[in-house]
Amino acid sequence: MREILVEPLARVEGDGGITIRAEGKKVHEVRFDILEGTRLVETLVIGKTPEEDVSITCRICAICTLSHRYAALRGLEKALGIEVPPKVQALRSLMHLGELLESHSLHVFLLALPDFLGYPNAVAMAEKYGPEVVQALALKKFANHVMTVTSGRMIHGENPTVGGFGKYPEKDILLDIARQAQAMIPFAEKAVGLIAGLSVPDYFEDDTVFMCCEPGDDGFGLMGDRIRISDGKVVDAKEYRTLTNEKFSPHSAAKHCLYQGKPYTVGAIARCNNLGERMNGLAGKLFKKHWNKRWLRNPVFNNLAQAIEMVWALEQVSKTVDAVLQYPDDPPIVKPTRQSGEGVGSVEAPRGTLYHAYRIQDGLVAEANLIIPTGQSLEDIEKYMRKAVEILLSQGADDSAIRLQAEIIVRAFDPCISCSTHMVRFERHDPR
Amino acid sequence: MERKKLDIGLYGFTGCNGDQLVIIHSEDKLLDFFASANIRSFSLAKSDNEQTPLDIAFIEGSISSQEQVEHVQEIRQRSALLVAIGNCACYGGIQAMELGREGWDRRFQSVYGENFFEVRTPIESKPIDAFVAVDFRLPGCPIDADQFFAVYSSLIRKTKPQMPDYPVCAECRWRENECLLLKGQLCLGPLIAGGCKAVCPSHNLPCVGCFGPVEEANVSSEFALLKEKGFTVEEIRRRLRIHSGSGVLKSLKNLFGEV
Amino acid sequence: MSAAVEIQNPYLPEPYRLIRRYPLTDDVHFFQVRAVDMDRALSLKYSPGQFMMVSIPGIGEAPFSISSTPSRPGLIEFGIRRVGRITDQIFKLKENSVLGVRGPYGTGFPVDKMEGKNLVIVMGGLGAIPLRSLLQYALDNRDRFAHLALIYGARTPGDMLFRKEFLSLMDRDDIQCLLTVDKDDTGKWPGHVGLPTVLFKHLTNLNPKDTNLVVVGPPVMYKFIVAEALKLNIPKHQILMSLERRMKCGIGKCGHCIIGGYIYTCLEGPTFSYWDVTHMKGLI
Amino acid sequence: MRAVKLKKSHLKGFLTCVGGWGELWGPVKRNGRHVLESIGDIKDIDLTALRTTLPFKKLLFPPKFSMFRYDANGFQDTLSAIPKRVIFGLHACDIKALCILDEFFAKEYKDPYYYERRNRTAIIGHSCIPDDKCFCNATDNETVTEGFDLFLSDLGDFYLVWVGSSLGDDMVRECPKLIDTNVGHEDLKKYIQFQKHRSEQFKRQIDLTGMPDIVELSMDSPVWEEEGEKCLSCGACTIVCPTCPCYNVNDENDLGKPSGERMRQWDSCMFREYSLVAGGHNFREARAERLKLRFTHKLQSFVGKFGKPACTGCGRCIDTCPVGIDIFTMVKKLQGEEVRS
Repeated sequence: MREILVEPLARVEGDGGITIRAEGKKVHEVRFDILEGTRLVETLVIGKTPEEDVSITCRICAICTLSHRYAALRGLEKALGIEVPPKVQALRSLMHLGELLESHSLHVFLLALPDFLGYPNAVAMAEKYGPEVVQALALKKFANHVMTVTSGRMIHGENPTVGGFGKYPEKDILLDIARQAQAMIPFAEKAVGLIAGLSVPDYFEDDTVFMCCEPGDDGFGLMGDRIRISDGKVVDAKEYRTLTNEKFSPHSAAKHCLYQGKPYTVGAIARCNNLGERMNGLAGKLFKKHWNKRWLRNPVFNNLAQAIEMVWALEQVSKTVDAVLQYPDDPPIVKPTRQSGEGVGSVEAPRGTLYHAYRIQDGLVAEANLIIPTGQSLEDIEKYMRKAVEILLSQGADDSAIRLQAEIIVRAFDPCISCSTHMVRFERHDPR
Repeated sequence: MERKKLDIGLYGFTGCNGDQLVIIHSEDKLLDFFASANIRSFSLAKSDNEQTPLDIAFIEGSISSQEQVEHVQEIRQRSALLVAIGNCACYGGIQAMELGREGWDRRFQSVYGENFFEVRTPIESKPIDAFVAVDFRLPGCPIDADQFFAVYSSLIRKTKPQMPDYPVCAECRWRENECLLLKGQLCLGPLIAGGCKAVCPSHNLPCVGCFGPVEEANVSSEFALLKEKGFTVEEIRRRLRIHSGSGVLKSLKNLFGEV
Repeated sequence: MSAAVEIQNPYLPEPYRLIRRYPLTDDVHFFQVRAVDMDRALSLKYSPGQFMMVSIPGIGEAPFSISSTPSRPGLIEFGIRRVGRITDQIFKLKENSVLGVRGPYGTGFPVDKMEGKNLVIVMGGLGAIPLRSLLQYALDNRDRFAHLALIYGARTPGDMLFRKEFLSLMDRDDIQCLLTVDKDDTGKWPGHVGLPTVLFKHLTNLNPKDTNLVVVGPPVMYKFIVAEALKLNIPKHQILMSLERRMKCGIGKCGHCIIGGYIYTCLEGPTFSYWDVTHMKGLI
Repeated sequence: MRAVKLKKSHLKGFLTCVGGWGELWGPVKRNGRHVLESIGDIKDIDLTALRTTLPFKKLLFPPKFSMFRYDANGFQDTLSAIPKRVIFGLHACDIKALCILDEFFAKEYKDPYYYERRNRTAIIGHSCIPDDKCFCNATDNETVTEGFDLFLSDLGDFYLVWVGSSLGDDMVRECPKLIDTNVGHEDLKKYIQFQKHRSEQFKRQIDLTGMPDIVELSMDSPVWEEEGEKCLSCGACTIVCPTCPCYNVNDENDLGKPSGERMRQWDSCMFREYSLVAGGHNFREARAERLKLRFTHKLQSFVGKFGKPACTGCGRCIDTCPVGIDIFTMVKKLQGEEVRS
């Protein structure tokens, strides 16, 4: 038995690994293990106030803390009959853009790119691509700044709260953010070109289904109450259970999801495949230039999708700042109109659709169900990996080649940033 | 005076990895940080990690599986100093919240049913010091970057770092905020260690307690005050327990009895 | 552009060189330092009972009583017990290294007023550090004092600071040297065994009005020694002591050493009379 | 003392003019609170501001600042030019506090950090009408005659401007078109009427007569214990107090280098660590002991030393303490009155 173990896969929101078991050219098992300790967050929020829930659930993840916060707020506000004013909506969009930029810049530049360029990490890459690395770090720093300004701190900021914001950012700071975003667009455009120039392996391509929020208004966006599926259906997010069908998998602390019994993919590539046509401006041009039908069958294009989304987000920042500033400051926080109710919040986290579903009873959380993006892509991650391993084995590839390809596939899904830096630890067992 | 660089390692257990991310997000300090010591292991930031003896191990996250217990014990064995960073490592974090309703087993079942894991043996989440000796704690959810680098600089000089001895309220006054307790809000500021720069009250939001208790919290006075403002003991306890993993409650019990 | 700074900065430590160091006991070491600037070293004036602020860059600063006597100028000596972050670092210093020192600060013992009178010096534990300064001063100016007596109580012979130095005084006839330990495991201890209070009976008959008694030791000691001194009818303002407080500046600004509402120990102390103590709350 | 007049409509022009001397600071409303801020646009100044959350002391010794740098070669003074500032809008109580601090930081060893800033700061006071928390009438701080460069009293459509220093005189002379030097009997009558009206507005009645003795004789009073049990040790009272100068010192190292800065940061006698000495003994372990220190300092010892209490009656502690331990209630309680805080 040949066994390729990738453990620790450092982390996928913590602790993960890859297990490949094969005998000769026959693949026994290809697993993406989620080894993260269980936190039982859904049970922790029971009996808590909506504000307390938000403060707890955002802490599921430090990278997509604001997506969790946003999804929770939307779910809870629906349940409580809260309509937030347009200024709050605009500022939430801004914080969400900040997070998308933070997460994508980290993944694309620091984690994915070094692999393709043949470097072990971004620091080593700096030798040849010094200015690019510096600018990538500047972009990430800017994104962190947007998160800090809108949410209160870089990670787990409490400022976005049920019904609005504790405090609106200063006008001058927002205008500066808009200015900085504009200044970063040329670099982001250059990055799209750089990534588009990388060769994407094609031997494991396969069909799948893509899902993302339908932002409505014919635009590209990161949030919506309906879910658009690549099979043409548009489903109300309230039906999320029929879309995701969570199931337990014994090697994973995160549950696996299947749509109509089949694996599906969420994230930047899903958004671009489903909605990319709607992008306008420079992002729209870049999308039209680089999109092709292989995107529908190859998850590695997710890197390029993320790069294009960064251009989109940077273009969006200044528009969103204008929208924030267009409205007066008051009222900062809208009160609930009812104390009991149900609501589902669905937003696009950087790595895909995130659902927070709540039932509130007498002002306290009575039931909660949270479905995270990585769980939804897990079946596809394993499907593509398995296919790749089967083909590579049949071609007689050695362990290191298999390891690299498995890494590229898992990393492309961006299951959660840091995992990609050093996912494979090799343990070779000689065939008996 | 040139000192020999120390060997350090950073590790993440159960949590959101926000504390390590705070370090990685400190772009301006990152190069100095990597130059300041031999960073033998930092899986979030680099790939060539080594399992060597360490002068200091920084540990994020709580312990929530049997495998993690063994791993943290192994790190302890090869580390001269072990520093818990972040609320999860120091106090257990949200996942170690005492709920007072039902046991962990039942909650585990309600999420995972009768299923069992092949790859891990989950246990109820606990802070690091439930399994190994912890030499120093840097609390926060997440940790404050400035505080981390100050503490880190002291530790690599082999001296005990200075930590704030005052509650969030002091930092809140320094920032010229209005006292939210006086506005009738359920703010935990007086009980919670400073270090966060009073970030939540500075946004008109009550302190949620994510830095854990200040050494000398006057719990009975805070309870009396909040009761006077119309909050029930149940509400106050619930709020206090959110970021107060079992570790916090242990210290508060010492001060006040049951909370 | 930048205007010249008009005021000299009293917070800035001066460079001092560590000349010698050796252990007095396991956790108390002797440190002899001298200002790097020789003019400064030789012109430095202080009186017994004063203290200096010692800085370790990157760690901090703390007050230490001067243990040497101004009658032997040039060198400053400290006895330092290893108790915390700053002293940990001081203990790592090697001879010839440079450290930051500023001062002297505080009000020392009123030696001018004490001259011509009997002097009884009572030390316990670390109290020997500041009182060695006074003792050496009195010995160097022996003719200016009438009867001179030393009482020192330590836990064991090994705990006695400056043991050899003090034992050698037992042979002298110009000082009554009464050394005692709580417990002697060595069996070779030439001095007394028992509490220092019992040694008072050995004191030469002194006219209390012409006697100053100076006591420095652990907090518990004051009560008992003062009681003995009062039994001897020594006036309260002639019973003197030196007190320990937290200090961050040494110059009456940071507030940590404040007692009784507005007494800055660093300025008006650390030496006080028992009369001060009786009417100032919280002194001991 | 010389007095001149300034029409209210000329205030903006006048402040623009004195702004040429240094950076203008004044009270503005932020988030429902008055705070002293650097003024970009003069119309942001809120003339109705009574007490700013933090007093002016934040400008003369900031909550945290670097004292000097150190590196492998020793200690380097970094005391350098501090910007010139004009602080507008201090009230009589603030200016009294300033006088107390001036004296405190000058005594024995002159504090260069304070004086480098103080010497570059001009003070333009502004009259006020007391609210329900003010009691400067009891601390004898209703009016000031020193400690300012100019002091503006609001007399309806004009200000009576006391010129308190040679710098103040220069400032007035620099804007001759805005200043009316002709102060007549009618103007003074108006001023006296204003002062009388102001005196009648105090809602808190408190008598500090004999406080030093009362404090001295109350050392064993159960009041300290009672209040100590309530105290949250948050330090808010000392942070907002215009006469509290205590600080702590910490070295902050540059990351991975032998260099760094010695930082000075506000401290509070309400904090546990304040009286803790190396080795672990705490001279004020009990909160009651810390309260005793604070109130003895403000109401007794300071009087003995300087002939006046270290409390200016500004009302900030009343406005700030979440559990109602402030100078006012403590005085009342020590005087034996029942106070509901």
